[in-house]
Amino acid sequence: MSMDTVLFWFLSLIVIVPALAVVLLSNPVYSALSLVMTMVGVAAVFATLNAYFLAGVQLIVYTGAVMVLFVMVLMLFDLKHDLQTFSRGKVSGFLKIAGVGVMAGLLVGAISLATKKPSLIVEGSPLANELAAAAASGADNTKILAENLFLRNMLGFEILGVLLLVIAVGTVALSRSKGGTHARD
Amino acid sequence: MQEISLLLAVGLNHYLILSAILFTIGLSGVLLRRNLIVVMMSIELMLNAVNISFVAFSKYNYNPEGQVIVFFVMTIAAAEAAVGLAIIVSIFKRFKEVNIRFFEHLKG
Amino acid sequence: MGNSSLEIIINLAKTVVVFLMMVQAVPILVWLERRGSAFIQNRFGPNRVGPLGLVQLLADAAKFLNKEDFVPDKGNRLLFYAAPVFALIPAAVAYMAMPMSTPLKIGDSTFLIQGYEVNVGIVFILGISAMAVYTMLMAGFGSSSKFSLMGAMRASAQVISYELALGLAIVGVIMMYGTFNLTDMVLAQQGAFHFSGFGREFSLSFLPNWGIFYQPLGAVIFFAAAFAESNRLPFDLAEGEAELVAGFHTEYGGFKMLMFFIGEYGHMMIASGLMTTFYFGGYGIPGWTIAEVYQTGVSIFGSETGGSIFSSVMHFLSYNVKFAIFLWIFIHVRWTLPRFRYDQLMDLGWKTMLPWALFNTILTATVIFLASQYVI
Amino acid sequence: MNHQALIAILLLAPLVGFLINGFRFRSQNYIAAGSIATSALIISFICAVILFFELVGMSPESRTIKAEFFDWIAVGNFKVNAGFVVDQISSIMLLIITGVGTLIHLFSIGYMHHDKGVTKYFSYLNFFIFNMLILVLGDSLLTMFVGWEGVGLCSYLLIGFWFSDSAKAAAGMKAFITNRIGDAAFLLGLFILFMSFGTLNFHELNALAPATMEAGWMGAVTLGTLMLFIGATGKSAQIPLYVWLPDAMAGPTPVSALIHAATMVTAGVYMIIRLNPLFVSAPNTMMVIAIIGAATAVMAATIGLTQNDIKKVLAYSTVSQLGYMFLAVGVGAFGAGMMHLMTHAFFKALMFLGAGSVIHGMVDEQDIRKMGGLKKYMKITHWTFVMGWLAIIGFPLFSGFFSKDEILWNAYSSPRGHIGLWIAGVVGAMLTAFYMTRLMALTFWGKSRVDQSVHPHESSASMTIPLIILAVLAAVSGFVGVPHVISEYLGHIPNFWEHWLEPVIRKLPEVELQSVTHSVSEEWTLMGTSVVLALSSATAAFIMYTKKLGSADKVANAIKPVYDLIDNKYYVDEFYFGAIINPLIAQSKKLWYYVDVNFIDKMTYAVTDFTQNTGKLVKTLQNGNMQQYAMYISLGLVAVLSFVLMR
Repeated sequence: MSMDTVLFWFLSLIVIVPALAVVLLSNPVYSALSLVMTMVGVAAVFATLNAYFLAGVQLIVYTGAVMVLFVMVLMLFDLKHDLQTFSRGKVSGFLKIAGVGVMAGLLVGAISLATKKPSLIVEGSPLANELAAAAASGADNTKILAENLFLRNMLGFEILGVLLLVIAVGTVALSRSKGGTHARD
Repeated sequence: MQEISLLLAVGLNHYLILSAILFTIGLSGVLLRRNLIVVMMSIELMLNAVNISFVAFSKYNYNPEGQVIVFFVMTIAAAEAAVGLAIIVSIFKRFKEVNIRFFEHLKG
Repeated sequence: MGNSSLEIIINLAKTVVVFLMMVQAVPILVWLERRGSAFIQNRFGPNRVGPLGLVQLLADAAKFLNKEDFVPDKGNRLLFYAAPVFALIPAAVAYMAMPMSTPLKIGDSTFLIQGYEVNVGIVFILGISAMAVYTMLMAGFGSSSKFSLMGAMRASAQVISYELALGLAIVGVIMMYGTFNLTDMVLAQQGAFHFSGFGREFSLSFLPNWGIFYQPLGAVIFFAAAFAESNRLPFDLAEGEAELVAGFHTEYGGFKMLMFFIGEYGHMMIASGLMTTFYFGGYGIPGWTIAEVYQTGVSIFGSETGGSIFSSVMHFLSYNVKFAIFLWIFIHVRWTLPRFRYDQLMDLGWKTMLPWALFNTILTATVIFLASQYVI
Repeated sequence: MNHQALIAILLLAPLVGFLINGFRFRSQNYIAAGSIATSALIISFICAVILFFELVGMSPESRTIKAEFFDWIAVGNFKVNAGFVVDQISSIMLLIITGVGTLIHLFSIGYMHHDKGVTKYFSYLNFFIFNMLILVLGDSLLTMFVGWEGVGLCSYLLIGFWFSDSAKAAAGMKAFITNRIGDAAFLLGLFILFMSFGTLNFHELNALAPATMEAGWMGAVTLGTLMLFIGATGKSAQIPLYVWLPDAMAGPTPVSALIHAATMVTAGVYMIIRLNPLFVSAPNTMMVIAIIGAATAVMAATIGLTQNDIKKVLAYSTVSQLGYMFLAVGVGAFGAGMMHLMTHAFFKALMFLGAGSVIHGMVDEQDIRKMGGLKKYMKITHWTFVMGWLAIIGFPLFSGFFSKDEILWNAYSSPRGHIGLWIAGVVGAMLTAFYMTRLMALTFWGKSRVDQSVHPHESSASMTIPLIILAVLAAVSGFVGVPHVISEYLGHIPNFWEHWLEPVIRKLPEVELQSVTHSVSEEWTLMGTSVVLALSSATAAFIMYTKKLGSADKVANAIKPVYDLIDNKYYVDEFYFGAIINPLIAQSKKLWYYVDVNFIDKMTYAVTDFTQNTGKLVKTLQNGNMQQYAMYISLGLVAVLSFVLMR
């Protein structure tokens, strides 16, 4: 049993148990903190997949910013009265649970069917050899990622920048109170 | 032997199944929870699930595009969270609750 | 982790040692802070228990352990207990990635003088230390106290805001060295001040090749943002005694309080360590390159192992001297500067430091590009 | 400056003027609107003059300037460029359009200054010029068709310019609908020609024109050209589609001068001249054109005798003169037709503007029975009008004399001419002389019958200056094409006109085959006959309407049935209504009441009811519950996944 195998099983536990907690716990603050745990676990999974930079970014962006926002908002709301945890409706509830269950089964089935074929792993990326070399030597592939991001996906990157600007402005517009920052709403 | 090798030899499908499980958990959260914020968190869960499969494909296919996509997904997820939370705050200000049924008012 | 079981065991033990080192530095720092503040503000510090009050800390520890361990009635017990634990972990985990000296080579085995090496060290440390926010939020929410919650809100907003400036300030360093790896950065700062660009070689023999000379603006921004990140004066709005009693740890006492203390000092240490590594040559000794130190060691002890040990010890000392200087600056600033008002804090973060950090990034990128493309 | 840029400026200047005025159409500043529009035209005119002299500088065979701006349509083999060509024919048209257009714009500043929609008016005028230039310059039938439709649109807009008056709006619609009939035929002609020749480019079409004459009626060339000619009858107001032009006088008078006398209505003639090699190959078409031209010339002239509206008289006169032009091109005298087009543009624009000046001076009075003796109030208008009058009745040495004489001579002498055509032409000329003299006499001469409340006055300088310039042109422009027989007595003035147009006009093949030559004396005889007859007719009219005022009524009573027939314009409108329009409306109503209401409406209602009911049903699915939407999505995902897996 190699180190990677142990890590994988451990990490899948770290990822899945808090994920279940997110959905099942009725206190949203616990849900949020469980989700943080999941995010950290996902970051670790990224690291086991040689995506060290992405693991760091996952930590910074998700746990450091997105989830902090969630937790802050939750704590600000401070929901005193009990909120119904799950939605009602016998037919739709059954449909939802059944749908999710069937889908889970189908997904797993699809994956196990598909991975039996070797065609799921394809060669042919222009940077494949570099990446393979990096993976083989255990070296960092951040540089390859950067080359891909800034040379081949420049347009997407720029569009994302514009999107972020729009989002920033839109969020400020959405959440500001009427009459400026210091006015009471 | 089959079971043991399944346990020991971790490969692409292990990661994919992990991703699928995470995705399904997130989906069930979206479908079933009433708290808007938890619904949004479940969406984040689904996005993370997809990210795992992207990175796994990236590693096993030696294709860096997968990681680039994950980078994009993260950015969009952050943006989505910001806007979504802003909307939720507005709804909370109006109804003093974040039950998802208040979102029905947005259908117009 | 290592090739042989011995190496694995030693490496595991090493992480424990580094963690303990960090924890044990805290009492010293507390003593230093109290003595220092006493000198700076002309008042009595610890001076009764033991020589120079050195044993005061032990007395304090005994007091902390014996104090009543109470929980607020309306509070959330789980979060209330979890918060101090989480205060400790991110700081410790992040600090362990800091390179403190040259690797120790004994026979075929190599031991790094750091908890573990991470390839994307900067990103790792930033990501881990970002998790410290949860501590404050958990503590604030779990206490079920208005002061705590407000303190937590302020703290988290402040940390998120300054993380931007901090990150952007580091981007300049990353672009300059072209790596995320902290050890590589330290190695890049060896020797005398020299660089090549515009088709020429520039060098100044009397200056060390430190990052501060390339990134002065970035260094200033980073240092200021690091103060804010570690919630210390002049940015300690989260626990401003005059306004919020003690901020997020108002309801804490005893050993849990101590853990918050350790966490806070841990962040200070991370900031000092990063400052040293990015801008002041890391464990490098000015005017004495690693190879020279190693050769000296070899000539003194007559063996390669001896040289390696000599090099590690010397560099460890060098690192700790720089590290201590920055820690002292942290303490000194705390007892000399007044606290910001909250809106001033936000203005400084968003309207002053962020634009300057952006400017620094753009400037660095432009200069690096021009230097590689054009010949003067 | 290269030619491409020149042509671009020439075309774009009116368009820019149109856009500027069009965007500020609420403005009532007539000076600004007028000066913008007029200066746009002046720019175009300068470009046209430069282009003309560029052509003059070239050798006669290569007098062509081409400009291609972009590929307009490219479908399979069918390719049309936005190409424009300036050659001998279109350069003359350019000068007429931009020159006369400029003068009329200038006139309009004075004429329209009290109108509320003056800016809109000028923007329409500029847009008209732009379309007319495209029509003239286009190097293919399709490009021409764009301009053809564009001028139709502008004509409609300007006829119905005072659309609050329902009669005027109806006149606009009449013009538009009548033109549609012609345009449909024009399009058919386009299709036929494209089918048989595979191109619509003028140059290529002319080159492909068969050398042998096509007999019969169903040949591609004959049918195509015939269809094109029907299109031309619509645009150029020939029998049977002339009815719109007299009604078009509802528009402002300068519009009548520009569009319905000088430029647009001559588009049909221009088109035929452009394609003259093709038309020459279809003798039957030529015959139809000549006969219809002659018939129109006579018929319109007779109607002109009885009209009392000053503009209506001029309108019928225009129809009649256009008939002459078609007569000319019908007998193969393309040069003469072109020349008459030019001289007519000058003198008819002059007379319309003069009429406008009179109307303006009489405060919108158009009935000539309420005028008379205006000579002493409007000296400039009168004398310029006299120039136009002399030109149109063919008084020797005035412009109309040369062109009309050339047409009549060709109608007789051309291998495709006939003595009957000549007689019709002469009768038309007599009638023209009569009604024009009547118009002059009733308007300017004799005793004043002006209402006491009206004080006639001379118009402002911006109106009289164009009149003077046009009067000079109307008087002397005929000298560009002096016939040989006359030039011998005038110091051998060379016939510029013939030399200019010679390379682009296809000679009738019969000319080379037949050896019949016409003697000089024959020409003199015919010329003398027509002039003497016209002048005596004019004298008779002068006497009838100035000296013996009652005599006209007596004559009318004596031939009462004929007079009534003519006075009612041969009942053509009534015929069209009775035979075509009313039955059409009745049938349409039947279709409406039975087919539309019972079948089509029910079908559409069924469709809408179905949609509505389905919508109501499906609406319940969209209840705003986000989680239900998510459920639909996931169920869909399940369905797709299971399909993929079970397949």
